[in-house]
Amino acid sequence: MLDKNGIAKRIAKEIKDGYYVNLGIGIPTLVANYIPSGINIVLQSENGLLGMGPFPYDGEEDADLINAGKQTITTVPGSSIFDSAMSFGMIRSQKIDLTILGAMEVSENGDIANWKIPGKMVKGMGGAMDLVASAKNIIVAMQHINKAGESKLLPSCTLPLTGVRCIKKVVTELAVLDILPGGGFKLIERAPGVSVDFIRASTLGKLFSENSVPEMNLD
Amino acid sequence: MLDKNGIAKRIAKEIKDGYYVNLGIGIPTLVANYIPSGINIVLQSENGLLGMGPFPYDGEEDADLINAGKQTITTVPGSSIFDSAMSFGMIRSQKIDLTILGAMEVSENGDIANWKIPGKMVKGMGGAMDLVASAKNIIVAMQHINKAGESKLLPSCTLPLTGVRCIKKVVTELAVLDILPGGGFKLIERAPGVSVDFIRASTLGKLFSENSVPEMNLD
Amino acid sequence: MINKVVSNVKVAIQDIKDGDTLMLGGFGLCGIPENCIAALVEKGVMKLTCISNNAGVDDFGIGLMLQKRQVKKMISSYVGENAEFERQLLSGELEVDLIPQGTLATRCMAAGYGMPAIFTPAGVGTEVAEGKEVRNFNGKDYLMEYAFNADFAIVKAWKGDTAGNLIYRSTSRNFNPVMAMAGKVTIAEVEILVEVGELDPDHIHTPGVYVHRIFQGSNYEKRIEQKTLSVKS
Amino acid sequence: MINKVVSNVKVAIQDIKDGDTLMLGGFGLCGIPENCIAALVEKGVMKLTCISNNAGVDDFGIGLMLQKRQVKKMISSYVGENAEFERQLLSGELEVDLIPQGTLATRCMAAGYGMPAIFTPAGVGTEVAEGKEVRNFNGKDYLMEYAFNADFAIVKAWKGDTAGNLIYRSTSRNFNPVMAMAGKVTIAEVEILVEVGELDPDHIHTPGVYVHRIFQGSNYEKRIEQKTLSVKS
Repeated sequence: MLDKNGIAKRIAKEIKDGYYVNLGIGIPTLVANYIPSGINIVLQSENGLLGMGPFPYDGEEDADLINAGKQTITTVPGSSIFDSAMSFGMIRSQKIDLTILGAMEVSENGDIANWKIPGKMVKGMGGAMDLVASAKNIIVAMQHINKAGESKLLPSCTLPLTGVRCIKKVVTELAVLDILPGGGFKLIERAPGVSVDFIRASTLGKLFSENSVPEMNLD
Repeated sequence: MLDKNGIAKRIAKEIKDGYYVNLGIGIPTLVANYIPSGINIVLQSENGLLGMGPFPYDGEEDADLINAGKQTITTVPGSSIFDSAMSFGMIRSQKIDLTILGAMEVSENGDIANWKIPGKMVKGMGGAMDLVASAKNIIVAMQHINKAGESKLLPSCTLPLTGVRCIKKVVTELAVLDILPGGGFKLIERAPGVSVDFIRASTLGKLFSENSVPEMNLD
Repeated sequence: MINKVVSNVKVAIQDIKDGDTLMLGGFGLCGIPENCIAALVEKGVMKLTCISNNAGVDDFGIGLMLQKRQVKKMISSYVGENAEFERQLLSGELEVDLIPQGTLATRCMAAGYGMPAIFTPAGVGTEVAEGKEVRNFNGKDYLMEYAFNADFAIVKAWKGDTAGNLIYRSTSRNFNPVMAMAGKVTIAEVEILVEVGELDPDHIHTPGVYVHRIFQGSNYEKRIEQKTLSVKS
Repeated sequence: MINKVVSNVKVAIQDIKDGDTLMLGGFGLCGIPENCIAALVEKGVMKLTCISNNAGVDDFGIGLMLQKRQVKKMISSYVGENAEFERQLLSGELEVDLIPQGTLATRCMAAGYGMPAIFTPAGVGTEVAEGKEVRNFNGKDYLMEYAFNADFAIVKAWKGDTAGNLIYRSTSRNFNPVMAMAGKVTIAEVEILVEVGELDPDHIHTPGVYVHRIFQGSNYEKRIEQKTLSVKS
């Protein structure tokens, strides 16, 4: 079973040279720490930055330079700043190659819910609805099971949707799963030491798998 | 009867302190020479400039700095440069207080034709259609009579339209005329030495006038 | 050039009245018009509709206006990090319209660009789409969303000149330029106010034509919401 | 950062083929991609659809492509100052779609901003409106106009860096930024190509994400169409 950094590490393998990538808040942010060497990518932050760098050293933080999670950050050489309209313009026109975000629920047909729990939580969708409606390639990074022990991979979402039929891949502490074009989770890889049966028992949505499912390679 | 500079001089009196103004090609360009002193205005050029200044001195022209008529120009302190989308954005959102442009024909209900003579001339509308469809206040500067001796102030335009019901005022070598909200040209001022009868005979569209029509004051 | 300078923040906001709709620039606490918010709190103008990506934190930004119950309705994309906000929302004191962040930005831009409506795929198939026109272009569904209509846009820039030209610094730019274009009246507060001619025309983000009033702000706190640091190894 | 540099103009345009749709930046002869136009003429690619505000003059700019009959269709707002253009148009050799300048700019922007269509009042009630959807918002009629779909956008900037970030100079900016955003493939030629880190992130007009190929141009003529001067008194 993977920890958060393990999930981030596995997702980092999906990133190809030359990608522009938008990382959501939470586990997705950690992905930046595991970009393979020799791979040049650019991180977009939807508050208006291409070329996000690491967090600043103490004393070098700048209140005017934050990411979409409101964290102090730095820029890398070759970065550019733009306004919110252009930022979502480039998102809608699919200039961002890969979006990685968290979720509360994902359904077997690729729907995602991650912005609202009626009566309990009303933080808002931020840029998530724009991202999932526009991105060519969206990977969800999340726990397979919620704190109440229930599967987050469902036949259909029970929470208000963020987007429909948009998720292509889910990476959890247990597995890597593709969403099949016709619906259903296809088990691609198991986390080290996790059995197919355990993954099946943890997945409420339709699950397809080959006879033999490889373990993830995290090196 | 006024010459081109006279028309420009009369139109300049319509410009109020604090106006952003777009000047078309031809007579409208001359208006810039007659802005009353003590009046602060800003000239917009729709190719992407606010704060157009006079033509440059010889040797100081810059191929990268032109107006919408492709003439070499200068900028004044406080000018700003923007792209064509923003330029027409500010035109459509009515940030430009006054547009002055030429015309081939104006109709008594405020239609204007100035971009095409079927079978003869196909230069295109440039920014004129955007300007007339958007501007709050549009003044036409033109000759009352065309080269063939025909009135250019008509019951309805015979040439392809640039815009409908958009012109508020026409200044010609003979007169200043308002377009009435219900239709018709209202004679406001006569050019020095020009009679109401002569103006009436030169205007094919419906013409309204008071018993006494003042002469223009060009000082 | 046309001079847009007003003497201070009180003059700048003097005609904002109860029931007005305000756009307020900023993302989180970054690039917010601190001086105008403080003056609005002092003035005590009520029943405001605020269009702003976020609602500040409990004791800073728009949170200060929420504490004094000045806001009738918030139109935002993300309103976490604010307990008083959540209390007013759950008790029904505060109306909230949550909309996607790109939709928020583009509805501002639409107003500034004279476009009455725009199409976006954001929210198709979700509760955001309820009651909205859906239209298919090239096989993909889009929602039609309307341009905002705001009485005042209140923005914060880094530098500005007396003609109202604005330059923003780093990611404090965010919503400020699109809101500056969108207000019936646009009020800009700047950290540094200079004479015309001191800013490079090629590097102006908001041309002065969009700005009705500008003033030199003071005492910027520029609070950091999430101070995250790298550790020197 | 992702390196977008190609070695020269021939490599930059190598996959442009007969029948493609090209956007070409510039207003009149100001800010046109001189190097790319020369290379397209040399390459002799035919049956092009060109989206460009103007069509150059007889012996410069897109006029050079017209002389070699490389253009099947022009989509422009103003095409005066070009006798060969007029001859081809009147003889029926050249298709021409004349559209309002703001519509042209906004249809480019729409493509770059992922908006399938926009609304504009320009052309309502004129022959430009023929066959188009008219829609009334708040008592005013607007035409619905579609985003452009171009195989290549070819732009000219003043400075660029290896990551494809672009800065334009003065009014040579014009259509270049909106076209740069709109091409399926965007090719940028620049007068000065620098390393990443040499351009101020706050002053980049076109972020590199929109640019697929960049190269250092050479021998810019920058011809002036109307040299108008003030006389020293």
